[in-house]
Amino acid sequence: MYNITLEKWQGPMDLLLQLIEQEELDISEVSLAQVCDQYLKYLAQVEELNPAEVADWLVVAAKLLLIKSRLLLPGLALGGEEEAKELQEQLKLFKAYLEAGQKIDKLWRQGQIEYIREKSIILEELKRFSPPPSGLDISILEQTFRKILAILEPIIKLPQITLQKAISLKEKIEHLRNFIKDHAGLTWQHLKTKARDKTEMIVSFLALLELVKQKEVSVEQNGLFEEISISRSDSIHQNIRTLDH
Amino acid sequence: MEVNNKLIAKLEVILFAAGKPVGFKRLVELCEVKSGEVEEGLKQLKSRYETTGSGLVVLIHDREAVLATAPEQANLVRQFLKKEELGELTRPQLEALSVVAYRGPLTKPELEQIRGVNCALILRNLQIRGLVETEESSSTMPKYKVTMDFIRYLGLKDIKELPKYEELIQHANLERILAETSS
Amino acid sequence: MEVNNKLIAKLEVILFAAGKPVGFKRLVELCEVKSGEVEEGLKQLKSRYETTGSGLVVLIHDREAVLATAPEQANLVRQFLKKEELGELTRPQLEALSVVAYRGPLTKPELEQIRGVNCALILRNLQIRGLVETEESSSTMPKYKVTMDFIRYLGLKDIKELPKYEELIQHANLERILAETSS
Repeated sequence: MYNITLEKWQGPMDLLLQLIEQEELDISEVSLAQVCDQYLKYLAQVEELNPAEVADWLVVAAKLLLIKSRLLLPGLALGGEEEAKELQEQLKLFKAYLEAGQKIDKLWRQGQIEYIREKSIILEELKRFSPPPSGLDISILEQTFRKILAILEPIIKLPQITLQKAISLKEKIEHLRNFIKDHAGLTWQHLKTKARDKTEMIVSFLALLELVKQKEVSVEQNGLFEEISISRSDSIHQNIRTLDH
Repeated sequence: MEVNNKLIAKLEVILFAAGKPVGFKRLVELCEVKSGEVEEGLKQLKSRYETTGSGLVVLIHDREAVLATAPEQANLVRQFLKKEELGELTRPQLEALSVVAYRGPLTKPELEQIRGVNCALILRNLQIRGLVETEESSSTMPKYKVTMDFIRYLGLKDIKELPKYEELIQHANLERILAETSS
Repeated sequence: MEVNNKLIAKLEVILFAAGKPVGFKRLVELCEVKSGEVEEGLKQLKSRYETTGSGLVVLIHDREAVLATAPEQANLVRQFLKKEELGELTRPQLEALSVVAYRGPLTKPELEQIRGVNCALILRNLQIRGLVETEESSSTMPKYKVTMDFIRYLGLKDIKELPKYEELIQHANLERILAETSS
């Protein structure tokens, strides 16, 4: 276990890259699957530390889970090839820019600034009060200032907006949990088709795994590539397989 | 006298950054050389500008030196300043001016926090035009406000006569965004 | 291209008088020549400053030119103008800055796609520090790019001097072409 605190990580990509590098792995689908659990462990702490960014972290978590599950349980037919490829590409690109950023920092610290003259040179004859040639009046100033005040609105609300996004993702998970619990005898196929988009499908899967882990539901699959059925743990106790490991 | 090129470059840099006459004494201090070397260096800098056909000249007078534009270029400079510095206000300039008018006196970081962009060159321009000036203040950070000339130009006696002045400067958004500068 | 010395002198005079970046467009207007001639003239002015061992440099970025002090003179200018050193860049700022430098102009969602996190506040801070600006464009989504100040603070003469510039920019171009052909 690495003794690292989360304040150090500037975002999910940063953490992911560090986890892979600490394992001395290359960026690949297999290595992404391998660091999935560690990533989730950190995610649990991130929620406490910086709620504003939870959404960003969750999206990556969902992708990692999908990648891991895909490798462990090919029979699920989850899809996810695209996500795996995308995440690898994103990570490689991120790494390249991270390294470039370190070099920029080095240049910055050298302090070899190319200075411009601070004050303008103005001819004596032009040193006089010079309003814009086409004029300016108080109503223009008022309108302009009002517009500026209005532009500030979304900036002030920014932290709250991200928070809202995060909460809605968490709510979605909660909602799905309840849905799964209430509909014992569901199949994964059913859940999958209910999802409106890929993200929602990933989130469904995330919720499902969470429930399995907490032993609130069980999943059953009679054979490789066959339908997976989901049921409440209190109704069926046979043939439990957790998808967690 | 043998003067090394490094000294000439240093003199050039100081004169450029100053934008106004600099005394020999100051040049001696900054370049850490003898007074004679500064004089010789300036002479060589002057002749370099003359021989390369530059539009700039080094003027030496009364133990002071200045880097300036050649007299025959005065018209070009005038034209440039009129267009670039004294022409119509750009959108960002107008926006900064309206903030200084309503919310001034305020510091550059406060203005930038409200505008969300760097305002160094904008403030420089508004000052050249005589629309904005800095306020004498005891704190280290200068505060910007509109000039009396501009207030009169708007037909006002006091900047507080701007439309909806009280209402707009008490806008909650302003306070909240400025609270972030101080934090 | 044959460019006469008079044009070079004019360009030098304007850049000197401006003391800030001047757009090619304005230079074309004031010198009454074609855009290609301005570009060639600037190139020659730039190389003249380099070969005469001057303490000044001509920087060109994003169709703007500025006359500034050479990077190796930074300490002297700081001493003379009593300038403070720049504050540090945080890690997230560096990350975002490098993406914008190599890949800009790009939109906020494009930046977020690479960094994996929301970048609204970071972009705002970088704009306030004057390192990033938005490109004037008719489209609704603003595009971000690095500024001349960014070039100056790093002591570069051209953005192409950034480490691994060609390699990283080629990568970005390739992706762009792929994205365009597939859509």
